[in-house]
Amino acid sequence: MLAYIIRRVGQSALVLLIVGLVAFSMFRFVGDPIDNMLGQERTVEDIERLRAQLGLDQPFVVQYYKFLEGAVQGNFGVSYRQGRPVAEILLERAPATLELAMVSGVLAILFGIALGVFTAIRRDGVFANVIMSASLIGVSLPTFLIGILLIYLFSVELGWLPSFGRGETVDLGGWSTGFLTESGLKALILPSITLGLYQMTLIMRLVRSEMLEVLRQDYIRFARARGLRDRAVNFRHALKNTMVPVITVIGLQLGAIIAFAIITETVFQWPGVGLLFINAIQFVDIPVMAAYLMLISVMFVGINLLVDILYFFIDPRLRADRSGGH
Amino acid sequence: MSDFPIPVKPKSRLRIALDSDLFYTFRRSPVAMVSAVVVLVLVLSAVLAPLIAPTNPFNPASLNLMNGFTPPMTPNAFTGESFFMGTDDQGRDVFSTILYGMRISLFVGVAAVFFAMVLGITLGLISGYVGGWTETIIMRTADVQLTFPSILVAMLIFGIAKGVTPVEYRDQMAIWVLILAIGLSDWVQFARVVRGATLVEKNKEYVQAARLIGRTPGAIMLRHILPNVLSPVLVIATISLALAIIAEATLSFLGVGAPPTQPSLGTLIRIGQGFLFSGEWWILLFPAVTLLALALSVNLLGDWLRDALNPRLR
Amino acid sequence: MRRSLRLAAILAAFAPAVQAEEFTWAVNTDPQTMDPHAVNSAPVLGFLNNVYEGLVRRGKDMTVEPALATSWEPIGDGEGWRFTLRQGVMFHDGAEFTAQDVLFSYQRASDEVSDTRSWFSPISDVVVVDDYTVDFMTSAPNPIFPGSIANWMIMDSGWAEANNTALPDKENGNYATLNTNGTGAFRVTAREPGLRTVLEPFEGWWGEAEHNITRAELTPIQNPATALAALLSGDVDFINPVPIQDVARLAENPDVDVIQGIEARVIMLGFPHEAEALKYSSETTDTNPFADLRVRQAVAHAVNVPAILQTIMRGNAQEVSQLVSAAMQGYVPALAERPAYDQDRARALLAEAGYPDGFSFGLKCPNNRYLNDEAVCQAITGMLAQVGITATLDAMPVQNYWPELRADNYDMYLLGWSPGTFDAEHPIRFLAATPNEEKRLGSWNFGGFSNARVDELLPMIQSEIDAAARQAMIDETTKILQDEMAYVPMYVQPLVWGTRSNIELTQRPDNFFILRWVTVN
Amino acid sequence: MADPVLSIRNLSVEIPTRHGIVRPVDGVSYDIQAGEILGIVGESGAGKSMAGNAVIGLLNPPAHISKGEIWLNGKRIDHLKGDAMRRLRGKEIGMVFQDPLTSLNPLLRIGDQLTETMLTHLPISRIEAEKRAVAALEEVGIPGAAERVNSYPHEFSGGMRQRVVIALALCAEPSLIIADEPTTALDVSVQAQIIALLRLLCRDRGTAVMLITHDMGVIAEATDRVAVMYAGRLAELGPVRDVLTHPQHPYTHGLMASTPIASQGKSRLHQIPGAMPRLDAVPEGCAFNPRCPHATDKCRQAPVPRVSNGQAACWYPLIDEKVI
Repeated sequence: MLAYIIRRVGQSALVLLIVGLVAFSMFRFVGDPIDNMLGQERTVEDIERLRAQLGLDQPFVVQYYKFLEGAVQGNFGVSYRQGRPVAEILLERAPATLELAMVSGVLAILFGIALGVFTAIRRDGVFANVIMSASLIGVSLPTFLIGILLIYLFSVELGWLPSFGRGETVDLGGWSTGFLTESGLKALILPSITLGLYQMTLIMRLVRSEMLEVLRQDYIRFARARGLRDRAVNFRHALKNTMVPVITVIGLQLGAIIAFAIITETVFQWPGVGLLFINAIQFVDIPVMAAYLMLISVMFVGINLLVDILYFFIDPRLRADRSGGH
Repeated sequence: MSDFPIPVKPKSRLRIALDSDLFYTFRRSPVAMVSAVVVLVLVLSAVLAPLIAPTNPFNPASLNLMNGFTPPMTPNAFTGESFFMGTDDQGRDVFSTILYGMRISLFVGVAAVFFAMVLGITLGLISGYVGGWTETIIMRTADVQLTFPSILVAMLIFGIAKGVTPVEYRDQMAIWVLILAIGLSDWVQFARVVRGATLVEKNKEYVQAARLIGRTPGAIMLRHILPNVLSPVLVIATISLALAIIAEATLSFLGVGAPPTQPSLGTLIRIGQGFLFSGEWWILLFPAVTLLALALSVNLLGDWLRDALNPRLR
Repeated sequence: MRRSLRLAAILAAFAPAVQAEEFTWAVNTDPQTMDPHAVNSAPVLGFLNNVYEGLVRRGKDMTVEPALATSWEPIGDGEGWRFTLRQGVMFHDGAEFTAQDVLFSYQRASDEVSDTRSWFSPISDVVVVDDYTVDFMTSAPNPIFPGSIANWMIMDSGWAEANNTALPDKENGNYATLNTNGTGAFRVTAREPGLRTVLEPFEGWWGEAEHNITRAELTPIQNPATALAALLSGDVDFINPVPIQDVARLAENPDVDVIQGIEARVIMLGFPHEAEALKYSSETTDTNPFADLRVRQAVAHAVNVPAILQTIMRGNAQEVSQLVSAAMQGYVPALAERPAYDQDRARALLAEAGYPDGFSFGLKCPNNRYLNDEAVCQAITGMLAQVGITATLDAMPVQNYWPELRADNYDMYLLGWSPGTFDAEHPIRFLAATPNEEKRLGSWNFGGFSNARVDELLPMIQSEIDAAARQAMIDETTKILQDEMAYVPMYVQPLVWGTRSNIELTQRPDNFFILRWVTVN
Repeated sequence: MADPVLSIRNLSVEIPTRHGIVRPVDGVSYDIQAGEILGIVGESGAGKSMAGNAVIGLLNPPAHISKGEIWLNGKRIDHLKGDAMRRLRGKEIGMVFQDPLTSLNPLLRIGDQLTETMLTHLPISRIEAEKRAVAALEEVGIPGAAERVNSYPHEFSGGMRQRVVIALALCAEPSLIIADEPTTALDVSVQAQIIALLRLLCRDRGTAVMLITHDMGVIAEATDRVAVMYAGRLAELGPVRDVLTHPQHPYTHGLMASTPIASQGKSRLHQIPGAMPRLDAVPEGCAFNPRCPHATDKCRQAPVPRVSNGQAACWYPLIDEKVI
């Protein structure tokens, strides 16, 4: 298992390097940060001077190397836009995104699994079929539109929930949390629904189909033939087996939640890293973009690794080949 | 299970389904039938847009700005013209724009899914059949791909393509880049399913037999293995189509979608959401409802198809 | 509304406390730094105007009025300007304001690394006469100098040196990037970049407070629909800008007021005057039709500006015929007329120029810089197509836009210009003068428009003290630019703010939001 | 004779399909006595498993019992639903499936699978159940049972797993075991052991066994009586020796002749011409008539009589005809 993890970590590091390289090659096309850093009355000379100062006149491979050099030491450079160390900015913004992702993730997983199990067990029930069809509405509209419609309904028309931001936050040793204030919790509702809806639908449908697959397995029939109670059959036997493939996808979805937070955060002005990234694109804040992409990759890779390790606990067979299709 | 085993090549699941049960279950599922009708109507009206649409919104010369913001079925205050679904900020007939926009959305969606499908099937077949290093490389690439959220992949590709395409082609390029971006972020699941199925199929007797009589790997993959993986692929393709259409809309919200001179449904929604509070509801509502109807019907069809093509679940 | 209810409850509980008036406002761009000399951009300078002050400031009608200087007068025959400083002014940290701070701020703001140094290019020397008198010597007579430094903000020399921020550092940031110490009516009590900035009134301010704010909070909200929702739901008290299309609806809403004005920014079309050939034409690849005055005139006649204003701008903008709006100094009322919208005329001009069947070309446009910029370009594309010249529109985010223009990747482009000095000389210097790196002229004249007489007039305008003579020269320049159709100015961008109806405030045409003019009722 | 443990009377199972109603079990009757092993034999699709599933109440919808009665220990159970039926399963009726590799939940320790079954049905404590689990494993011949209770299914070989499955089926001491092809998925060498084990355990406890198989060898070795099914109907029912050596139904006869064990020494195996009809196209009269060398018009028209013990469902039973 240790060898396996080491190999995975090695692969992950490679993935990170590639992601970083690709990302860096992209930055040249996002635009030129210089115009955003200089005012209307700049001269061409100013532009060239600043460009040289930032090292933007060098080939991107060199820029990438310098970035890596710094990143290894935990130094992601200084934001062009804010003039502050990127690591500091990211740390400041991360709690907002992580809390949002966590709430949406938990909502998506809880409701996804519950509804998935329900629709699988009551496969032919009218209510289950209504849920199945209705759930598709959530994935048939773009997220940003759902967010805007939610704001329109619950903030503007009904005035129940705040239209943007995180509300009041409490600082817990560098981690600003919105969980401890009423306004913070209220502010979480709309964004987490917006963000979690898609993932919930996905998880629900996946759980349902995996569960149906499991329910027709011999060992489920055998469990029934032994007269086990439905609850035991469905949850102790079927759900546990269902979770094996589902966990991979959930792991990936958690990463996707953080990535999709870009859109939700833009719509709700949620002060997280996704919003930071979108702003960074707008202002071609290369150090921030690079660090964000690395952060996302690290998270993804970490989640994947975690999922792999989780397998060892869930599935005693320690199957060597889990990468096959579901 | 067969008590008296006779070594016959099993018919592909797809074939069997088409022969016997598919149409039957279709007829029995009102949801599937309604969805199919909706999809058919929408696709037809998109394809026939030049014949149906009252105006060609992609021809800037035909637009009259003074027609802008005309409410549905109400004569414009300046020009006196009236439009079935009103007009947008450029004076474009919303109905025509939706028809033409749906063309772009569908084209992008279908082409992206087709691209992802071809790529995914090819790589999946190869990695499943050949194995070894080839497999490792392909599946690790897939992992890397999965490591990266699809919208970021798409934004990345969009950025790069925008940079490397000669400026004069950028306008036409946008759509092809969208196809490439969505397709590339989507091939992995095809590859995984096909690889998994290939691993199972390649050890079956009929494939062994085909190999023994000297069929080339290519022929075996195409003639024997491929037909057996087609039904899950078809299901994934259908659902991917809906996802691709939505993905295109999302990308256009982030400013990397179809250009506003040739708007897709997603671009129309992005433009329309700016008018949500200003009272010009029709600019948002009609494209949004069209997108919802299209994506929902395709999704429902995919859903039904999955159940219908999976004989084990029936 | 909920806010005020809650407030009422608090007030009831803590009566008879001083009436607390909290004010929250949202803008689309967060000021990227708190350093008044690091970045010369409207969001930064506009915000810092509430915190820092200059020697002079602009009033509600943009007139130059005393601030940290109580008076100023020319020295000799245009050798410079003498400023008499206000006494008894304190910085937020309690330090006293003296001429040393002025000198220090001059050195800081005019340093090579400062983004504001171009303001001081006419200055040859700064002399501290006594603690409350400073002389600014100019290399040539400079009549508009006092007005041109209204946004030059004075920083405390002791504070800056103590905090190791004697010079701005745009790339790496320093203490002044996040912290402030001005003399203004408000001081920053919390700063979270990109999230919120909290201001509280400065008790020791020298002026008379017109506002009744006890605490103010600035939040950036990028998505226009979200900002609008925040205003409508009462989560914020003020937003800038209001999407132009929402003006009419908001005006009907009793809880919300819309404040409209004319911004200083003129939106115009630019041409590749110097290009050999078109870059994005499918057939006209060996010549540049826009080099022909008649083609440029045809464009001016083909664009239906009234229609753009009527629909896209919803009647909230004004036509303009010059590079500055009517509110600016040096505007020429006699030349107010725009080329009429006349498709036949445009076609005739094109035919005359040898393009009876038109031609195709590429139009570059930003899509996140000016109000509805992309929609305007789309409309222009249609209008031009109607007279036979078909544009391929390439709209892009502004971060890609300027590099494209600098690389001459356009056949026609959209540009907005807001004169920082509120004077007609400004666009002449940046947009009309022949580009000259050394003299720092024409640095935004992407198309390379060049006219010998304009180049000759510019230094004269810059140094002419006599207002009438100066205006005559501006008149002449304006006439040349119109005759030559150097640009096609179209309209002045509207300025639309939205507030809750219990807020009273004053809108300044430079789109600066001045907190000390706000009253919460 | 004592009352049978299981008594099936005229049982029919129907499945509505688009081609009309098919009847995979059609008017079948048989009894099983305590301690008796009844073999059910037939081709796939003959309805053997479906009958077993009907008894234990695990028919997959839309399949359902359309007619007939099932009596277990004197109680009628065919109409029982939901929880009432569930209580019988495992407690009164145990079941062994074909493939031991897939019958056990891969994620649960076998000890847990045993105890949960016992705790569901028997009024015993967890500790007692754990003790009994070890005993149950010992009983089915798992070496080192005390440790192996904590093992996962994948840690056992196929034969061992089938022993575990048998232990599971028997652990709540049911009076009837339905063994559905219990040896088909096993190596030949293991098959005999499993059959012997099943036989031994059931004899000891007096458990009735319904042994469903297509393997004549298993029938010959393990069963007391045998029921031959064809196209959902009972073709012949009788003591195993009689049926094997003196098949009365031409189908049984053909089946014997095509089985290597039953036709030992013969150089060529016999083949019955044609194939069993699809269930949606069962011919009128005797279902076997198109393939029967002796068929007459009567066979083609009149439904054949139902069989009881020692009879064949045939108008012209073969009397004393030796297997070819």
